[in-house]
Amino acid sequence: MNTLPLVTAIELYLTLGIAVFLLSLHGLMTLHDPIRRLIAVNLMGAGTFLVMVSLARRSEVPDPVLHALVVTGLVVAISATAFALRLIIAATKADRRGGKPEP
Amino acid sequence: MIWLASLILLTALAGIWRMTHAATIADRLLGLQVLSTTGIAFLLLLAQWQSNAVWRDVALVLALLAAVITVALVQMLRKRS
Amino acid sequence: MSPELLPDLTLILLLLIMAWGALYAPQRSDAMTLFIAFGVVVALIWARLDAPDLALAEAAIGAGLTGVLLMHAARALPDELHRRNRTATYWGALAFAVVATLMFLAHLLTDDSLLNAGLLDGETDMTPRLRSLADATMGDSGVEHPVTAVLLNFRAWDTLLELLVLLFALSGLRQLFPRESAPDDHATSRWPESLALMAAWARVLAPLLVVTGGYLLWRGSSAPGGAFQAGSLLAAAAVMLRLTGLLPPLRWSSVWLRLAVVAGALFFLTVAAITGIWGEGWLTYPAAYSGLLIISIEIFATLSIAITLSLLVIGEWEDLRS
Amino acid sequence: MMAAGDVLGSWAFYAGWAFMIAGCGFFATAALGLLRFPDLYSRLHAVTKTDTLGLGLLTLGLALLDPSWRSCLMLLLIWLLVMASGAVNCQLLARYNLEQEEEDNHRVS
Repeated sequence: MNTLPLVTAIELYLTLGIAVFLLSLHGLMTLHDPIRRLIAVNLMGAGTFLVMVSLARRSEVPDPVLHALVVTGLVVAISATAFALRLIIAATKADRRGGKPEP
Repeated sequence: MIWLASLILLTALAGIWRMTHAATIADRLLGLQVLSTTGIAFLLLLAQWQSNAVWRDVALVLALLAAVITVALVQMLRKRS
Repeated sequence: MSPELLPDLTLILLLLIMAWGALYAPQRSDAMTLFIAFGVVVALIWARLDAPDLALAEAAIGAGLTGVLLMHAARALPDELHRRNRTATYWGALAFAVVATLMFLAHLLTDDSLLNAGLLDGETDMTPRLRSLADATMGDSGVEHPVTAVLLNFRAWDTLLELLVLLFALSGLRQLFPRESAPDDHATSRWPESLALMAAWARVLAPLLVVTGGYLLWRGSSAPGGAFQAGSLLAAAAVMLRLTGLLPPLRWSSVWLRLAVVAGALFFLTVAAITGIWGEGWLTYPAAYSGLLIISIEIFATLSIAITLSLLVIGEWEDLRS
Repeated sequence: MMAAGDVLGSWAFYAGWAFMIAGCGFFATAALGLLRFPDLYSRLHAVTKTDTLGLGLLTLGLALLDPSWRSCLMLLLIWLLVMASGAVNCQLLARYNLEQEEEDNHRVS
């Protein structure tokens, strides 16, 4: 009673991860607003993490190596997001000050 | 237990509907709050169901962060002038 | 289909709606709120997938700090730079995701080679072997919880690089601020006067966050939790206090702040150097001190992670350049 | 669960389940209120009921099912936290909305 029905739920989450990845990949390619693009990149990361964690869940005791990798991935994701946001702000300010606005 | 958990998650769907069909920003934050409350309830049920106390810790962290984020977002969104 | 799958299916539906909304919601603030909600649902999914460390980290980072980060940046930007989302893109996205996922599923179900290679059976391919290796040597690592042991001992390099990534992001961030303060920078960095209720509530909440962070750090050696989760809770407390005006600007000019930012990486490198020169090799802890060393590294790492994260999230000119 | 004698054990078991089901009922009503109520303030009213009563009944039921002191303490802490945070958030959101409306009126007139 206490365990996940192993195969099916994990396959579901695996597919979900791939679907989220693809959806946000499409978003990344088609969206224009920089913040939305950044959100799309973050969602792609989340999709990847979903695939990794559902792969880790295949064995009865989840795989600590993959979990640790995903924790590292979270750190990298938030650092990159913070840096990218500042870049966006700096670029917008430069546009407003002198450079021509983007077409 | 599983039916209760599913019912609670279905409540979250209402929260989502409110978030996507919101008239004001406050409505959206309200939907977020409903979602986190249901998340906490789900985690507590999961802790009992799988008899694993760690989900209660996760629920506590979620409750703390839900409180923080409403304060932070309200403060950030207030009068932008 | 068994009823066991019902919560999973609901979670999946929720997550797909969130992802959709976070990408294509008509307004940007909608998209950001839905992205925060996405973090909450992902934390629940980690709970379903038996990954408590990730659930803790995601609840603190994904559902908390990332949202504040996005909102904070969006304040400094004009409302929306481009508005060119036509309905056609929605259908395109839907068709793309559905077709590609179905193709993957078909591949998974028809191609026996994946199943034969043990992709879905577990225990037959490489990663579980890594895991059993980790389990087998864990007795020597000085802590009891496998994820912490992996993070701090077997993959010590990785944790060190994690601290360094945070440091690099912070120093990159500093470069993006001008040396001299522009007059309009001050205007964006000042928060409105906080409501009395808000300040009082922040005063209650902050000690709770700190205590919970300490609790996660303390139990990190024997159960899920650890430096990163604890650090992000502390960062959340700092961010909240800063926003409600209860904490003064952090001031990069203060030596203590800079020391706190580099403390984790510095201590880790010192330990690495000492074990490299006088011990058995880089980051091979002597068995007798292993537990103690790991705990002290965790404490310093927590401090650094907390300060760096809060600077990353709400750092302004006066925090980072003055 | 049955440690304190069969009668007490089964009593706590049934009561716990009853409380939990009642709590989930409150969650459902909150969802209904969220969907059907016309304006923000009445929706806030509906949601705050979930935070206090719904989660309260749920935690009470869970505490009856698992009466070890540690889990009870944790449940109590979470419930108090969510209740306080729900009350404060309700106030904050209402005030924020009032502020925005005032500002909008100001801008229009």
